[in-house]
Amino acid sequence: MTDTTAPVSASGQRSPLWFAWRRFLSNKAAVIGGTVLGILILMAIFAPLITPYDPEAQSFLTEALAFPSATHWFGIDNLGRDFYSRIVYGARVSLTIGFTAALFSVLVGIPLGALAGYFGGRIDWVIMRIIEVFSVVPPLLAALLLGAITRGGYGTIVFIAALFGWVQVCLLVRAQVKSFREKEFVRAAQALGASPWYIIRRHLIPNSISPIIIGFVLSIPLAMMLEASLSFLGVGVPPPTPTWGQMINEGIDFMFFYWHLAVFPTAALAITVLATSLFGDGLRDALDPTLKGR
Amino acid sequence: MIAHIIRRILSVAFTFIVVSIIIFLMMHSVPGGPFDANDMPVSEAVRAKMMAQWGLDQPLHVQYLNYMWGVLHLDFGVPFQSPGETVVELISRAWVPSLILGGSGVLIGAPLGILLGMAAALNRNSWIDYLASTVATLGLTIPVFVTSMLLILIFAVWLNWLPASGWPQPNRWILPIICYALIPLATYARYTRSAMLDTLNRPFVTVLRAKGLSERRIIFQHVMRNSAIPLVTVFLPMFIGTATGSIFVEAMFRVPGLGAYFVSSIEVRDYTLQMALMLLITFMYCLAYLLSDLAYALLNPRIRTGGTE
Amino acid sequence: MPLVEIEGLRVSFSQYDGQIDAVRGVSFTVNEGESLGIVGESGSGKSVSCGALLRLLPTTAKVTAAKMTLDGIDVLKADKEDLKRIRGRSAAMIFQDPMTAFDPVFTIGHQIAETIQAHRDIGKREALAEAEQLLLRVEIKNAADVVKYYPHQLSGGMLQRAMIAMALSCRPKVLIADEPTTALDVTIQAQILQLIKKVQAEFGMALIMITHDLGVIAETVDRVLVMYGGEVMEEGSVAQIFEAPRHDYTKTLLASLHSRFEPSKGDPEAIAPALELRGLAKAYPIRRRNGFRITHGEFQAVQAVDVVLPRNRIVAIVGESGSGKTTTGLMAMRLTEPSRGQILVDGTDISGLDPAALIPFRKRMQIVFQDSYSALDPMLTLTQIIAEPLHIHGLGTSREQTEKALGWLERVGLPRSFGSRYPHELSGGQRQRVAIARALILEPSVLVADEPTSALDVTVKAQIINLLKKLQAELGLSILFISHDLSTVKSLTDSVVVMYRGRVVEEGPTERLFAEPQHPYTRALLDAIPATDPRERGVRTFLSADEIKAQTPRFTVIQTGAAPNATPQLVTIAPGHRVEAIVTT
Amino acid sequence: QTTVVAPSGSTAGTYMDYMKTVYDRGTGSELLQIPIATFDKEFELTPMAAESWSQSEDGLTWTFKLRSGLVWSDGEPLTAEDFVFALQRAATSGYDFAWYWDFAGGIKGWKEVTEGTADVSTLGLKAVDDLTIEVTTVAPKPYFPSVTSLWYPVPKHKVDELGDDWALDVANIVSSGPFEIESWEKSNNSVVFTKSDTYTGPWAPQIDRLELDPTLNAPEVGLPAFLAGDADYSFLNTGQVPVATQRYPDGIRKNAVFATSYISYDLDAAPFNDVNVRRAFYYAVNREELTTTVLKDIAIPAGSILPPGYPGYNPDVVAQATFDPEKAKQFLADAGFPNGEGFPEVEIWYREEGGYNGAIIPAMAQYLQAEFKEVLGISLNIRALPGPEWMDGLRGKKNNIFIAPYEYDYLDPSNFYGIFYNGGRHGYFIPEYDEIVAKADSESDWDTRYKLYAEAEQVMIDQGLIVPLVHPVTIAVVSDQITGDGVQPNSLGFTQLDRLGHYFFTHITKQ
Ligand SMILES: Nc1ncnc2c1ncn2[C@@H]1O[C@H](COP(=O)(O)OP(=O)(O)OP(=O)(O)O)[C@@H](O)[C@H]1O
Ligand SMILES: Nc1ncnc2c1ncn2[C@@H]1O[C@H](COP(=O)(O)OP(=O)(O)OP(=O)(O)O)[C@@H](O)[C@H]1O
Ligand SMILES: [Mg+2]
Ligand SMILES: [Mg+2]
Repeated sequence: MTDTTAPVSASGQRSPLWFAWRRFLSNKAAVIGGTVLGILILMAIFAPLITPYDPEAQSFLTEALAFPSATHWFGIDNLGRDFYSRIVYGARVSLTIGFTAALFSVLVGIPLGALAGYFGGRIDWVIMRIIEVFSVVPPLLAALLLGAITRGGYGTIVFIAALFGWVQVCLLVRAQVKSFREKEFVRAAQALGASPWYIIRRHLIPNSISPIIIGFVLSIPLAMMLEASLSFLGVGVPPPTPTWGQMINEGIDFMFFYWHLAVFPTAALAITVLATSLFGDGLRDALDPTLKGR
Repeated sequence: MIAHIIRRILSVAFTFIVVSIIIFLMMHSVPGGPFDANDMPVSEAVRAKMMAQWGLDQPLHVQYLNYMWGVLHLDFGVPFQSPGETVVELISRAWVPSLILGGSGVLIGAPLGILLGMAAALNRNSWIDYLASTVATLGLTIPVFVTSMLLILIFAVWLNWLPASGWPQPNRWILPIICYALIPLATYARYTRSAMLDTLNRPFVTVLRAKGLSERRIIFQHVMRNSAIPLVTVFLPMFIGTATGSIFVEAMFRVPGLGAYFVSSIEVRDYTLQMALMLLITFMYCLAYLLSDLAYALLNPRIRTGGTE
Repeated sequence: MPLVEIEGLRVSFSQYDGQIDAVRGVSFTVNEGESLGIVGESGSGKSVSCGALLRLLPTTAKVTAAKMTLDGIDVLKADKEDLKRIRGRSAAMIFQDPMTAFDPVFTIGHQIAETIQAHRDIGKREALAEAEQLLLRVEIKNAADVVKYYPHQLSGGMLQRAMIAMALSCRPKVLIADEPTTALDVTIQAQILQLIKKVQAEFGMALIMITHDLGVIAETVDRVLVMYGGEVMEEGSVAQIFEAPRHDYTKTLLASLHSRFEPSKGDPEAIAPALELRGLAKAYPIRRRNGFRITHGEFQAVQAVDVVLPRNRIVAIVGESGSGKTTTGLMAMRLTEPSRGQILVDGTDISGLDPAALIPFRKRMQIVFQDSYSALDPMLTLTQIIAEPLHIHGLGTSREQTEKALGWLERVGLPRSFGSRYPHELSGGQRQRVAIARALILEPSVLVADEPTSALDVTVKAQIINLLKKLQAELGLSILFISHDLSTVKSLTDSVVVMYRGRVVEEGPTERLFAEPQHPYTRALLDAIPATDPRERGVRTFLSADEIKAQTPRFTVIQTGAAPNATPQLVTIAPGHRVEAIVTT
Repeated sequence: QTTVVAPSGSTAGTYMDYMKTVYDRGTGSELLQIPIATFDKEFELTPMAAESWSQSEDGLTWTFKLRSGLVWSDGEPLTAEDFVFALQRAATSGYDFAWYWDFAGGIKGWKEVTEGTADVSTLGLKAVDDLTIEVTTVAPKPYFPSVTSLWYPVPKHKVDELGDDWALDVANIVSSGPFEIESWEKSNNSVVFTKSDTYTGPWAPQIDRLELDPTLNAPEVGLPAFLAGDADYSFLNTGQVPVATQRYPDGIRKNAVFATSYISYDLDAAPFNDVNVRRAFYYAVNREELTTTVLKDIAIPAGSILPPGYPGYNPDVVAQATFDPEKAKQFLADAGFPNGEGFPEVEIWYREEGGYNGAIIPAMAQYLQAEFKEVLGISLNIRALPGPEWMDGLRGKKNNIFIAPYEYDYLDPSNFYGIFYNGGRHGYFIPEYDEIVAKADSESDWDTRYKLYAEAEQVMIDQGLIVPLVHPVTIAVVSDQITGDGVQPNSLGFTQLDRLGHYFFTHITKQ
């Protein structure tokens, strides 16, 4: 029985977060992912402090394309810029694009999904049609078109990633809310006179936490990948702002010999995405108190 | 069931029309037109003449209705880029390589992905599992153009086993197909793994074990079948999804497919082709969703036998 | 040599935060043809012990035993071949929840046939024929059709039987039945138990019956094992356990079986009703598929019922599963919109009020849901759950709310330290108590309690009922007590409403109704109550719907004062005692 | 049978007809036809369809005598009429290269006809007989013969039959040049040519088949294909030079393209309506550093709009284009922006394209960005636009600063100066400049002409009309199987490869 399983701490109240934290810590992959992600974020924030050189200054033109060395950890790019500094600064753009898109998709996806799932009927119909519209148009093509209209750039990429990212979250939340709407704890809240918004906010959304996290975590790499793809097609973030997508794209031109120009940004992107998904999985498991030690 | 199908078809048709309007409007809000000069100005008189010739001087809604009216008769117009043929001819010509690549990519990638996902689910938290998720994540995070380049460097340039690029000879298909296959492989590995784990956790699996069925039979008959149902819904859309992947793979491997037209039709404002391509993709997606919906219903006895989900 | 021999079985599960010792040194034996009952509170390790016997535990389980043999095979060392022999052939298992025990994508026939084929070398067709025979054996009348059905097309009771058929298909030497009847209502439960006994005798199997229902034990087994906290407390023959329990836990268990409560005081007629349902009916629209055609119709879940709940009284609603009890309760709470009828709360009709106008009534009326598991939000801690009503109505600061919630936690008999737990960390009984605490924290005047004790073992059940009784006295509560547990109803309530197929077929003061049931359905229901004494076992007869209809009581105009009518109507035959009957001249 | 596989052309092409469209032409459409004249690798003008030409006394009329015996690949004779028809059609049907015949050719009545105000018969073009063409120009054009290097015949008999569509389908395409078409893959505009059987003009091909594949143009794709033996030469990007040099030390070829990248402005819009600002930019570019680092191997400094080796190239003009940060700062301060303070953020637009421009411009733009920031304290944003949009921006003055590339169309200084003449490409109207250029264009004494052009460029420098940046260099690796004059460097050390297609593809052999 549970009495024998969980030690009843003498201090009385355990905070739910404390418990989530415990669960999170015991998931090694998630901790590693989280740590890496944390480091990446810190690196992005404190980029000026940890980079020896200005990422946009072409201070080493005479040594352009130099291979990694003790002074230039990741080498120098074709424009004489310290590549390590550029990678670190690139994290700023990629992470911002990823997280803004993810955040936006969650901000739009959750309410819409909850609305559709809770009220059903006409609202659901309308939202489902909107979702259908978004799911039959490939984001990349839409991005190309939008990029042509707006002439590309940072804003466009974030916008497009967000525009297409919310669909997944919305669908997941909708399905979850739909299945929970009939649960008796929702009825119980209704019996207590709670308003629909209260129920959505306090019961349905927290119970959708795992699809929300899945959606959130999935839309981050999607946005980052979109940035890379669009850079390849020439609608990316304009230079000299260092972005990983742009660097990868330029890097493949040099892949024959100056491998570092392609390898480092690709690795940075892959590591970030990997860390994010490990972290996300762990977070989901940790935040869901019903998942026991699996 | 029939009512269900009809309802689905209606809603798909609705979506299709909405999307076509959105695309049409977006297409025409891109600044510039198809007959803008490339380097030096074309005289205004000539430009006007050409616009009139293509019917671009009419109001937008008229152009839209004209176009869609044509579409209803399967007439998608003549591409500005290649006026010697119709859009339909152009697409059916350029589609062949894309279809071969995309098709074999999915057909090879999906089963491999499923196998990988199965192996991962059955050996949860073992090295196979970690390998599978690493492969899946890398497959999804490393941009196709980087993998393409890597494959070319390794197999064509360094090892000299395969030709670097090009199209007609089937041995040139190998590398691009591998590139194509990576994405379905990664996606399927992911989906399969989680679908399998979900199924394995269901109580009936314990019951099957308790009945003394062999583990092989449990996995291959019961667990697979149950996990396949959710997978059905991603199979077809993924197939269509390869269409946009073709932009990169085809560019890197010099494949004369449809991919380049996606980009060029937007770049040179080839309205007819652009619209046709977008409609094609939209239509395929609609069809794919519809079919997977039906396949889902057919595979799932709960729906097939008239119960409700 | 005994068929099953277990000595010093220990099972522990490894988890994030350490390990759980689910079973700590259990030993028992079962001989051929013998029936062993295992009782014990929820979570005491009953299922885990049997799972270990068939090696069905997840990989997180660590199993050790001094000795564990099944049919002569050392289970812990069994290889693939041995396992195949153990599972199905030596021992078969009937699982707790039949709804989830079948693979949803294969037909029932296929699943039984494949079991047969796994153990015997016969063809598919013969296996299917045998499956059909087996289904007939477990009294599924339309077996030929059922073979081709998918699990979702069967009702819970049928699935349970199909499950038994499947377990029997390989002619096991020992049948392990893990709470085969918890999910069923009394009449079906009684049928299933009888069935198990029958086939056991027929096949000469040994039986391990796991349950927390002492009545089931009394009905079916020879020997009893009492478990508590992963250990065996006591073992002995049924008679010995029931008559001379030695262990304290066993004693409380048995004591709770015979508890009685003070009847409520005061004359019911004199008090204004707290809740009155007038002609309340509910029809659900249904779609029927006939090939490709869909026909729309209505399903009368509840047909115009009148129920009166006097102040400070407890009224029971009993009846077979699906008879509309829950629907009536939900309508009374306006959680399900009634199709017709009125709901009077302290004389005010609330059936037409809008959500805003309902709020004051929502504070006065509360409901405890049938399924305590889904009635608690799994993402909230107990404190949050119990404080929720205060939170919704904005009563007090959040600190006060928490304090009050903790207070109620204590009142329902749970330690304050449970406040930060989550529902899934509780046992069923604990969850029920939390649900009750939440319903009572606003100190309502009316409580609809929908099967508050269905999933509980006897000790906890007794606790909860005590609590309700106490609160009724303290708060002046009126309770609509929905249940199919008739022994509880008998000991707790003041009057009883019997529902059958959406209608009220009989209603009357508890004592009178139990003593002189008039309607055939009421009699069938009372007859199905499992014995509380092993000596009272006997063979029962079950009535079909047609038989019940045929036996509708007849009264004369003189007896009832009602107009004669060939269709059954509710007639009053004694003060407060009404029954559905045909009135003849 | 020898087949040469070469990167060439652009991946999108509509008509296999140079005289219908230049920018959307099918790959190699010019190789299929014989021009009046063309250049050899030393940039000597060589008669092709013409046998000889002569200029009238007043300098306004040119007479071209065609070779006899030239035929179309379907056997029809190639006549003067086909050449005249080519230009008549170009003047009336929206030829995207029509401006060339106006400002370079200066053909009488051209402008009026293209604008639809005059009839095509008024054009200064006449087929005197089957082998004689007469061209009348508005002013004396001493360099007119070199302009004819882009004058190809159009098969009038085919156009009469099929209209413009004759050039859409391999079955209908006829050729007059050294090659015939075998197949045309429209998805990527690659073509297969074969040696023509009917061609009797100069420079007969020495190879049997020629595959021109635009998808090989991008060095990232071309080099792997080359290394795997799928292409006979490939262009290189900076990153590839070391590998290629290491593997094929003898196969590396360089070509200083007669092209220039320069900065141009909207002269009417702030802040570039101030000559001091423009001059500041002129002095703020360190061309030396740019071409030794960022554009190593792929560009050389440009001090003039004219590339070295080009007729009229003037070292005195070039010498003025120095990197002088102090002067640059001074000019900026004079314009009211000391150290760039108060200078608005500007966005420089460049055209997205492949080829050598694609290799140098993006990198150069970023270099300039950093340079202007450092020297002038100015923030420059970069935007890449597809061709038509960039052009639209330039023409419609939708932006105020551009990076513009230009490659010669015919070998005369008037070609480069013409792009700023009387509006021209950039909408520059500088009366002083126009006057000198007009004079120079029609001057028949070559020394005087060059002097006048130098004066005109001085006006450009003084007014800061442009900032010449670099002249691109293409660098390629050629398989050792390809031999012949075509792959031998010229006297300046450059190998033209497909830039002089007629010469190159007819002067190579394959082992
Ligand atoms: N897979 C598991 N992982 C961790 N703990 C488990 C697992 N399965 C069972 N337990 C724990 O083992 C203990 C015994 O469980 P078991 O299922 O045997 O109880 P039971 O006596 O059958 O109760 P019930 O009457 O509720 O079915 C419980 O405390 C339960 O929480
Ligand atoms: N939403 C609904 N739609 C259609 N039919 C319903 C719905 N809810 C309940 N029913 C039907 O109404 C009848 C009464 O259901 P109800 O839940 O009230 O039964 P009950 O007496 O509480 O049964 P149990 O003892 O099993 O809890 C059942 O036959 C049920 O199938
Ligand atoms: Mg159990
Ligand atoms: Mg109920």
